Amino acid sequence: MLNIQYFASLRETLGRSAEVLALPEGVGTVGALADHLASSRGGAWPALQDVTQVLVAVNQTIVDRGYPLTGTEEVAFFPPMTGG
Amino acid sequence: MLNIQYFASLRETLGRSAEVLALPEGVGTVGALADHLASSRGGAWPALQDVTQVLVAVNQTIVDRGYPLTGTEEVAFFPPMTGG
Amino acid sequence: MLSVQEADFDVAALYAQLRSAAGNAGAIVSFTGLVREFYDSTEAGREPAVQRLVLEHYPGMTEKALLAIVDEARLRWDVLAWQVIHRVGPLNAGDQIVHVGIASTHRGDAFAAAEFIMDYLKTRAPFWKKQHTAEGAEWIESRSSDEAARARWEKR
Amino acid sequence: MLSVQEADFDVAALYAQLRSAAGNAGAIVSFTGLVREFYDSTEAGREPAVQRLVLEHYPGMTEKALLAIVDEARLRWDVLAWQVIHRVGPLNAGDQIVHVGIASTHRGDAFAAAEFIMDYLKTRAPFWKKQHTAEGAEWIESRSSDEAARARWEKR
Repeated sequence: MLNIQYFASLRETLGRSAEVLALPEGVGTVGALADHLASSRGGAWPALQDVTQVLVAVNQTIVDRGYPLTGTEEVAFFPPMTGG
Repeated sequence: MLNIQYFASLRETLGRSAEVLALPEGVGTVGALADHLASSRGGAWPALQDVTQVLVAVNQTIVDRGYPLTGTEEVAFFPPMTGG
Repeated sequence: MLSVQEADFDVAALYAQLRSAAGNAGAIVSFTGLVREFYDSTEAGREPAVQRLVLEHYPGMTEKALLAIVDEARLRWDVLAWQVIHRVGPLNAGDQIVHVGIASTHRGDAFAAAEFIMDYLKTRAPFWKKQHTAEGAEWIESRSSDEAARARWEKR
Repeated sequence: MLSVQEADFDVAALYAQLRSAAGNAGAIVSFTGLVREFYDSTEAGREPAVQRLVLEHYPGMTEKALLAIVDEARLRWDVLAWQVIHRVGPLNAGDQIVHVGIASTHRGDAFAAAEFIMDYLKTRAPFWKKQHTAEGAEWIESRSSDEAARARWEKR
């Protein structure tokens, strides 16, 4: 199963902080997962597709949208970071 | 009168830390003062003429050898600085 | 020494620890970030008074990202001892928010490593700030100047 | 705050003072220099153990030169509060020798001002170090790397 997490403004926009999800049929990359959530859920979810405003980490390392998923990863979506 | 000071290794080389001196006849610049002390005293005093190893300050500001003297200045000779 | 914590930190104690751990260091550089009363807004002319700042982070990844930044700094420069402390949760204006301490043989390395860590921390470690003012709450947007500060280290 | 003094200084108290004087600062950078046990010799391969270091200075000019360096830093960067402390007289290995503290609105200015002051202090303020080792006493020679560190600020 995928363990998906949402942080900060994105968490508020989506109204969700985390979920556990089976890898959807035909989804093989991080970008495809974002597309799937956007199209299947509608509402605020297309926000995930904005590559400049939403970063993705797989197993706690930032990755590109082409990064492959096998269905057992921790996937996190979040806005650009503002620490320090 | 000139108030002349010598610091650090130069003070030890010359065996003198300070002296008060009337501006010698014909001496109008810092460089001419160094030349005068070197030629009139001999011994270790030609060390003053080494422009890379001896810096000069007039009234507590570093100056070039061409800086003019009127006879009332505080003149300091010292090696490159090694603070911090 | 790495810590992501809600509690405040004691810069005096951190300096004493770093000096003690540093061995034969010649240089100690420390950076401390404070919550400013007025926060630069991305909208020109608006500088709402910050009454409170809340720091969110990504537990686990935050520590991992910070350690990766420190490791990169240690590859580039001579680092004899180091400290990275970052607070999370609610903070008020004037509060200490982040601390980086570096001990090195030479001052150039200590300055570079500390500044490098801060520049990467700002843009590569998963922290997010939300400011609460009289006008309401809003997430602070990332700043291009922070990304530019980080990017200049790539050229070396 | 400028001080040339024989006495040791308390970095904890200096940080507290700087934070208090800094107003709405977002960044505090501090540099502390320590006497290293082994000092780089200008002769390759020789690194005599420093047992004692004696710092000589030029009273009056030293303070004047340090203030000029700080003034230049304040022209170049946003400096909300500053401290420069330099010790003179006898020092032992591990002792604190110099401290520069800078409070600024932004971290880039705080880092730059502190490093600028240190680089100029090393080569433009009248201090001289004599080291005393088992082999005897010798004046420390100026290092071209220190002059190079200072010179790079001219290009900006």
